[in-house]
Amino acid sequence: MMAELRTEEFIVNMGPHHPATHGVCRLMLTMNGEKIVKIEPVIGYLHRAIEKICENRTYAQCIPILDRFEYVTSMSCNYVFSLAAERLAEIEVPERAEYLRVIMLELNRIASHLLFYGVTAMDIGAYTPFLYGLRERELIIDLFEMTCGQRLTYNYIRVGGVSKDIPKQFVPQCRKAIKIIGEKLTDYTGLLNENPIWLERTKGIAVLPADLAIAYGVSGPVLRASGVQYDIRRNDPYCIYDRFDFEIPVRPNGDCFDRYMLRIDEIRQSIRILSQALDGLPEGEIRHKKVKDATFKPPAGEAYARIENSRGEMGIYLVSDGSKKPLRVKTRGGSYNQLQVLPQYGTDMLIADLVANFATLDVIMPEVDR
Amino acid sequence: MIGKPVLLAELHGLFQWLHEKLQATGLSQTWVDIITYATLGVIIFGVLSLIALYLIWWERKISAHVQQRFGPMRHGWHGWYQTVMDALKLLQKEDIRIVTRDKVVFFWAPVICFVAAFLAYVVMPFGDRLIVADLNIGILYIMAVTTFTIISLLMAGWGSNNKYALLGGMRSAAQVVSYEVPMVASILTIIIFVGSLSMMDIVKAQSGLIFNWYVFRIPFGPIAFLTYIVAATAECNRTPFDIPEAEQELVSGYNVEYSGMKFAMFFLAEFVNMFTVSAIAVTLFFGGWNGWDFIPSWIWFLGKTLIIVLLLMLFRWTYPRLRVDQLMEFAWKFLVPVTFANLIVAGIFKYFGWYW
Amino acid sequence: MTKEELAAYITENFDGKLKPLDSGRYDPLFEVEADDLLDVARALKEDENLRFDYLCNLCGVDTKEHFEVVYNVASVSKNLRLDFKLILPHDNAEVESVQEIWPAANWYEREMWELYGINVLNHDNLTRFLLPDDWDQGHPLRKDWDAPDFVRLPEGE
Amino acid sequence: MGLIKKVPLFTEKIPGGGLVLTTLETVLHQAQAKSLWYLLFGTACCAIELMCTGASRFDFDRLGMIFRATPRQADLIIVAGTITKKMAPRLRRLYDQMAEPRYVIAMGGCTISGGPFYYDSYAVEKGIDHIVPVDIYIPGCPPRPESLLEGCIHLQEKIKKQKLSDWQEK
Repeated sequence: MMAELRTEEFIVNMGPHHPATHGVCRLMLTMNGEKIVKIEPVIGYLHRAIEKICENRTYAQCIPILDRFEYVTSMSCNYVFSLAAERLAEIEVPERAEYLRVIMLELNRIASHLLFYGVTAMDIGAYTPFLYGLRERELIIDLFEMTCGQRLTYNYIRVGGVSKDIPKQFVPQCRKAIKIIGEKLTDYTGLLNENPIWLERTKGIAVLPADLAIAYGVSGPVLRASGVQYDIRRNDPYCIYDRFDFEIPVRPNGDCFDRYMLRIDEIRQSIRILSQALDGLPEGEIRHKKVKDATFKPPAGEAYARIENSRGEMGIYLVSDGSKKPLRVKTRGGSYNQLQVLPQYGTDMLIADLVANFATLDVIMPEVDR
Repeated sequence: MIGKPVLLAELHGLFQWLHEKLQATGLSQTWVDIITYATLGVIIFGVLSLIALYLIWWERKISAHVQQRFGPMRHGWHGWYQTVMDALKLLQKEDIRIVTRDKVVFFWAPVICFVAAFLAYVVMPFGDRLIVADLNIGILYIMAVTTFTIISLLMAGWGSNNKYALLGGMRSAAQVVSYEVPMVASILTIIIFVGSLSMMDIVKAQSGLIFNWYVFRIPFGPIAFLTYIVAATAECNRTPFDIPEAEQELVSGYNVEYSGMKFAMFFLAEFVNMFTVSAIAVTLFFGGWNGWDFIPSWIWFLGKTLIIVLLLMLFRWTYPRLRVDQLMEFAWKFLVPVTFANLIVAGIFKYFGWYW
Repeated sequence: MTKEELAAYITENFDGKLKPLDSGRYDPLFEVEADDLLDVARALKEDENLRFDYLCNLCGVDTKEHFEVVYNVASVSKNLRLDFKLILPHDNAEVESVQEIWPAANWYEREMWELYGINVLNHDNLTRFLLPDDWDQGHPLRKDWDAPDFVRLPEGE
Repeated sequence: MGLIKKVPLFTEKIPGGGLVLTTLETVLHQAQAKSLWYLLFGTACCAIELMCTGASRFDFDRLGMIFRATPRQADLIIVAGTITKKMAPRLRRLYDQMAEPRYVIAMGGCTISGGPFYYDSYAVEKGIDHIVPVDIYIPGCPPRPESLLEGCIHLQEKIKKQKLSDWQEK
């Protein structure tokens, strides 16, 4: 009888520098041949001590630092910090600022999902959708550049409102951009959804059960792809989202395909919100009168603000002792929990599935390392 | 023969004249043979590496236009000498000696891959009487030679002393071996109709206009062609079967540790393989260099091959990548049965003489 | 169930273990004692009309005199939000790990230990993972922390 | 003897710079400059800008630059994003793995001086020029794709003006 072939597992480093890990995440994989036995994420390669910096900055200076906390959707970072500060100081934001904020947040969500679409397709092997996704994203980047001058880290939403009003040609160009993106979505899904190779690579791969997701604090599209109807815009409403009618896309079986398709549905919902917000954009001033950047001092106290970001719940726990600088700024990102749950359900599959799974989780490293 | 050659455009007249000139110099026959085959070898090597360089540039332009961008533009009109510059740069790169016990394997892997890619052109019919040596086992020789790449990929994978390269090498060996079977089977269905293995006979059997090409020999031709093309993309490791050098999973697979000229050899060999595979497809299914006489035959051959190469390139920029086990399953559970069924039915038709 | 009803429900059901605080500006904020943290957490999760099964956030706060460990929890099915916190002395602060109740807390507690030095009891993997492996300059997020090459922003006018 | 010295001058005047007269040096450096393969190495926000520069609108491929996944085949490393103390040894190892005529572009404020994370951050390397020899610095946080392209063109000019002699002791 042939002696049992001694195969020992070997450890492969999907190291800090690896094309599939977006940024610098290192996964120590213990592998048996092609099958993955154990995943151990090693993080900290992008730990830039954002929380320590914010403790020594005034409230207006914190916002550009928090832009870099989650640089693919910096608008939501600005927004969640100003929401926390407004909850601390009980500030009422003018109508026009609220509408501008919703417009900017939804545009940023679409841009982030387009980047997700491109990078996921590239990780599973199709190079062309990456370029298509980024081509549409440039339309939105032009809109941001028109209002706040920067392509990626905007520093636009401030405590009490927004910093600058939108130029005249913003609304027509925004409508044109949404119409183009709405049409192009059919090209995107046409390119991939009927493709048998794509379906075989993503359908039924790496299923994330709902209770495991909730237990590990997973939120956002990944949670809704596992069948849990939980969207902070509906369940813990903030801003003026209750004025717009849009549904929350939910998909039942939590595999890679559902996570991918859910983000495409979310783009469609964001387009609906945007068109309603653009129609209802009122006139008026864009920032609360009393809030001056240099002298903003909220009363002592603490508040946790959380919003629905494209990668799940983004929250800031703000503690203030009444001085110009916050006492403590705890930033919570969606990718942190998604990376934490990866070793629980991501094992005993092939390395190609791990790459597909990791791509659909849409983990980016600044949210994890901060 | 098919019409009279048009002056010098039919290159075989030129070679004939040169051969007589050489004969006349009175050297002994062996020397004459050595010189002719040496010059033919150099010509084939020169022409092919130029074609391969051109194909690399062409792939970058096609991928750019598929992705709505420009591709190389600055270096020459539409960047025509971009790949020449790439090759020159790769010449100057430092040749990194990595710490590995089997340096011989690491060193010889790219050489074998490079040489194997060119060996197949001994029997390739470029045009009317434009063939280096018309062996009577032509297609069998090509099949034997193109399997050398498996050995070189395995050697590269093993020699680089790197986990990713090892994974890439193993995967490529499994893939190329399991796609060899349907490829050979689909070629056999054509050989049944031709009756001889020699490439010139295959092309002669398809002389005349389009209706004589085997690709239109319903129902065997199209099936054989499709399975052949699928197996061929797997043979030269191109998407959707580019598992060995999957950028995202294996950080470019077996050629992780190669830099400079060694990497250039792998890179060039891959494109020469692609040209070989499409040249075989043209010879077997699209009637080699047959076509109207006013265009010289070797231009017909070149044109048809470039169309097939275009097809292979478009595959790369539209399809995602298959997983390793799906790839194996597709080969053994789908391709092999289809090609063998096609082979058997073609044999029966040929035996009873029913084919039309 | 609005915020006031939730606060009222909690004060009368948890018989003094969860004392309400007024410094919470938006969601109801409570204080809990160190030793009955675990059963309060378990009760919050199992109570059928609370169902706090989703841990939003867990963080340490250093207020120069004492440490605070803050738990922000939410209930996915009941749409509720609640914060509660724990006051700990400044030197050798210790807290129970709530990992069995909310597995999400694993990395949060590990990060709190690494950056604040608040020891977490029976945590299954309390090792360093954010700072470089050869880090020997203590716990950086403390207010009184300093290091030779640590440059502070010079005070404005 | 003077003729050899003035040869590069002649080539400029001949339209299209005829290759016949140039010395070997200029040919070699032209080749190096015209095909810079950059390593896919992005850590933070600048990586997103690097992707946008590689995408359809501002295309890197026009300059003949394609991305390579392994350091062995790359001859340019664009350090895009913050380098923390934990990442510094990795960056140094990647730089050592690259084949010799290699160049480094430091993209973004964080790689030049620590950028927005200079003050109050205990984990960020203040600039990377003490880790790897840097050729081109591109300021900006994150720099626009146009400035990244301009940086690459400056690098190409620098390579073209390089002398073989100063290549040895670099």
